[in-house]
Amino acid sequence: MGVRVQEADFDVAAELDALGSLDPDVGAVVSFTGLVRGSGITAMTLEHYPGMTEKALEAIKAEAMGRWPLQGATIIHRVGTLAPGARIVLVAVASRHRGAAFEAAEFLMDYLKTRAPFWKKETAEDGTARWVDARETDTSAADRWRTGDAKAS
Amino acid sequence: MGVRVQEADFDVAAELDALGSLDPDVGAVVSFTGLVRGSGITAMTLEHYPGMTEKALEAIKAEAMGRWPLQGATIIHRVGTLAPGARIVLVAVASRHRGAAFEAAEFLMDYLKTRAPFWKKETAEDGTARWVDARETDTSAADRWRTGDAKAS
Amino acid sequence: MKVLYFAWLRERIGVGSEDVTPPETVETVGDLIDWLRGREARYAAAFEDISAIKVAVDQEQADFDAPLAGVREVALFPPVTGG
Amino acid sequence: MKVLYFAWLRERIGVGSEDVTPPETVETVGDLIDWLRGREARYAAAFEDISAIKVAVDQEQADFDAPLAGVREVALFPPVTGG
Repeated sequence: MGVRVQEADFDVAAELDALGSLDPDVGAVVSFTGLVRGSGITAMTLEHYPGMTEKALEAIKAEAMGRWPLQGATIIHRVGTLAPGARIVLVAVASRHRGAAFEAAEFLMDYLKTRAPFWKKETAEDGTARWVDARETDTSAADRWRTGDAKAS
Repeated sequence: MGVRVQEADFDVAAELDALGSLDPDVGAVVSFTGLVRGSGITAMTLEHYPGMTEKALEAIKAEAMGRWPLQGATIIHRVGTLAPGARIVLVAVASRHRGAAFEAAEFLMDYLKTRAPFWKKETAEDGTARWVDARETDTSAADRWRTGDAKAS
Repeated sequence: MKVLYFAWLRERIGVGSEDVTPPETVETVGDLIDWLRGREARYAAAFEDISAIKVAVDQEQADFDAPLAGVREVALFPPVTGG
Repeated sequence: MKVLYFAWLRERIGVGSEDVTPPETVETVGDLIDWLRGREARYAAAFEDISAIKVAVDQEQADFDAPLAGVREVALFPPVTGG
């Protein structure tokens, strides 16, 4: 549970089991795992803003807990240099029903992608490195949640 | 990967790792785990229609693979008698991007809930057993996907 | 033709499956249910509320008006509740 | 006041953070960026396209018109790309 920023990998099963065990009425655990896509790159380096990152993730989590009836939520984001295929991020939530769990997990990712201070730099096979551009679709995905209206659940 | 109906529990981490390793371009793995909610019950028994169940799950998976650009999808559903807190079902998908992964996982669950021939019977603390009623919200959740239009991703 | 029952329908009828040989006038799943209803009180009780019954014909979802010609297996059951 | 730079902004400016003491006429984040621009060519280059720059004031998202009075920490960075 909670929010963590770390260099080390994480144990998805342990995190999901912890969420599922929070309360006898947890009926649905939804998780998102983000991986380093490997085509054409040899490494992905994640920089972040220590101090603000944790606050931003806590704020995003608190907003999700306020919007949906969740029994718990976990956000873990790695920093440092990662190999292709490595896990970057885990977002997972526990709820009574699947509608709330799916929505909240997607919300957490959409907000994390646009509000948490992380920056990705890719190292290509020829050794050159470039900062990943922000995607316009991430902004529009986050904007979907702005009205405060939940989608059909 | 694939579709399985079994009495035994399953290893969520192994299933998610298998999806994540399918292709170097997998960037997103979304999973749904359904658990037996424990309030007031001592057991949950799942009956199914052997033969049709596997066909129905394969058809649901094929429809998801056709609608979204997925690198893989896994559906595991347990049958028999389960204790409170036990895992009932795992649905997980791998895709390049999170939008498709979230949508496809939610679609798989909505269709599984209304099209796969499973029936749940709860045993209460006083020993009485009752068949769980189908929820109208499950039908409306599945109907959302009927138009063939994906939601914003 | 094999007829299968699941969940509370199976419990009310008392068997999970049976082989039946309805007369030729039984042309659809709806006809089959009407015919079963007339056999014994337990069938009449089980099929009292037809709106609560779903159908699969040869392991595919179907409707009450699905024809039975050439069909090997008809399943009757309440709405599914898995997941 | 502490100013932090991240990602390519940090690389172009050459430091991750620095303590600065702008004159009193520098009242907002926008003023601060204009003032930094005038200091050296590397700042001018880094802040060439202001539309690509995001702001946090005391570790909270903010805008270019956010006031600097009482502020301890201003962070300037490109749009975030985590997740």
